[in-house]
Amino acid sequence: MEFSCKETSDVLFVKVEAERIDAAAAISFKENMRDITGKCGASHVVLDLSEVAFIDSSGLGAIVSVMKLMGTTTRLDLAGMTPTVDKVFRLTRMDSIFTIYEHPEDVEKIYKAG
Amino acid sequence: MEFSCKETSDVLFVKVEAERIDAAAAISFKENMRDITGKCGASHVVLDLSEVAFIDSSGLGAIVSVMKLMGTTTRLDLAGMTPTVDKVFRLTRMDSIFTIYEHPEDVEKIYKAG
Amino acid sequence: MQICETNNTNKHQLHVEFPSGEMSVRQALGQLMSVLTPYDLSEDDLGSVEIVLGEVLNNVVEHAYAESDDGMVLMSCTPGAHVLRFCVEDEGVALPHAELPKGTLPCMDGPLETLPEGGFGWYLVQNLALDLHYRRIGRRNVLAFSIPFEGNG
Amino acid sequence: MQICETNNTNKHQLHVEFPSGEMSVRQALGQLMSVLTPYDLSEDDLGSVEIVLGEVLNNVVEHAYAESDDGMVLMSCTPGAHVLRFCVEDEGVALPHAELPKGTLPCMDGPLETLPEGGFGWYLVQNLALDLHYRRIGRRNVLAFSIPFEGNG
Ligand SMILES: Nc1ncnc2c1ncn2[C@@H]1O[C@H](COP(=O)(O)OP(=O)(O)O)[C@@H](O)[C@H]1O
Ligand SMILES: Nc1ncnc2c1ncn2[C@@H]1O[C@H](COP(=O)(O)OP(=O)(O)O)[C@@H](O)[C@H]1O
Repeated sequence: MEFSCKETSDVLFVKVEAERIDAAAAISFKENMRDITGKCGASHVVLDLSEVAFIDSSGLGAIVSVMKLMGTTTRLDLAGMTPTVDKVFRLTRMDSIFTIYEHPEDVEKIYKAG
Repeated sequence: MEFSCKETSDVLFVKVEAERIDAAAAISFKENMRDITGKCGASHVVLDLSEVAFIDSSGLGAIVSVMKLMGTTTRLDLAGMTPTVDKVFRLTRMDSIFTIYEHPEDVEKIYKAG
Repeated sequence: MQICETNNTNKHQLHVEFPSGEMSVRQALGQLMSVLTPYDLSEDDLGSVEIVLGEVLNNVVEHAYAESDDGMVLMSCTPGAHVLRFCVEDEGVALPHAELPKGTLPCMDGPLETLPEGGFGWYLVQNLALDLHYRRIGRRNVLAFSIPFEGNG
Repeated sequence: MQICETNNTNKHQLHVEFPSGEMSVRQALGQLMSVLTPYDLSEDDLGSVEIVLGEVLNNVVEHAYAESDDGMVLMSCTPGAHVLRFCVEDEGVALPHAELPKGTLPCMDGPLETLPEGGFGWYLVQNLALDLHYRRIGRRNVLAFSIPFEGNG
């Protein structure tokens, strides 16, 4: 599974460069995310899902698992939900667990404002 | 079935505005072509197949039938064969029965040259 | 393997039969989605279909065949005017108690460490599909359900 | 209707079952073409598949069911490494003499009025397909054949 990362002083942006986070991709997603977030000590990670057209319950579980691994000291937000991904988060109420931005850049506005 | 026509002093160009000349379209093709070629007294008709991605044996039969209806005084040439249409004409040797131009405009060059 | 719903004899039906495995499910789902293009499904409808079938087929791979990859899975779809009727068959282990799981949403109001990482699958299926029926027939699991669609009009 | 080639139990298989009719054939062909996208077929390979299946399926509609539109047609495809194996079933009239037509090209060297307007169908099938087998099984016609493909590589 491919990712692209961009770090600002405040936030690590991780973009998933894959069309699907499904059962076939969930383990690879989890391992990669653990490596990426483990390496850099960022305290705020934004997962950009704008390239992801589909997620299933295994993928959803993998995202939750990554958030749990990061612990309470690091924050994981989501951004760029495509329609079907958004639907899965809404139906499972997972949209209430995560802070979700429309675009990854919206996060920076918040830092600038605050 | 849709067609678009263009007449020059020498030639009537008839472009088939459909993706398929198959069994479901063969009768409509034949009837329309009979009307179109009957109405104008052109002695040279060029059938532009550049929009047609697929033809089957019924469609092939319909083109032969149109040519026969037009009789020996009117000439029917073909132009703009797409790969699968070309394949059907080659395999059935029908490419030896018709004069086939790569582009419809190539017909005019011949009139200008001669 | 037999084809489900053979009584629908006058309807257009699509079937994909494939060996168990997560990559096979991905391919079969892709084929299902592409084969639905002639019908008037909206983006949202297609999303529901992909979500439900993804859960059902991956359940077969993970639970009925428990990761062994020599079982076959048969997915059938019969498109109607406003609904797609599906049937999924496998020759694996039966559902627990040979009945449909409740499909309730796992509890999510505890602290971070207790957040559920699974158990959403049947909930999504129950939420998006109608007329869900499960039968164990001999050595086969037969799951039938419908997904209504709105279309673009 | 039964599925042809049930012995291929470990392979990915695609089936489209549809009521007889020229528009149904068009739709089923479109679905077959779209379902083949995961395989490595070139444009030319896809052309061969569409030509052969178009002829075979329209023969069923025009001859086996003779334009009556309440018969069902079953098309099955099993993709292999360099070949697609097909099977087409119907419950209509048997082939003349219950055997495959020769599929020779009609004569074309007479004058304009004698040019053939039909009879190309079986020729195209014989030319592009391999291992063509026809069997009358009870009240069913079962036609099986392979179409090799080159791919894009
Ligand atoms: N086809 C099946 N055969 C056997 N058990 C199944 C089957 N499908 C689902 N199950 C059961 O359903 C549960 C899966 O529920 P699900 O909501 O999809 O959650 P998960 O995310 O853990 O897959 C499993 O605990 C399993 O016992
Ligand atoms: N499924 C079938 N059942 C009965 N007869 C068939 C069937 N398919 C083809 N035929 C026979 O094959 C002939 C069709 O040959 P074909 O080469 O396709 O030419 P055409 O262009 O006339 O359809 C018909 O004359 C018919 O007798």
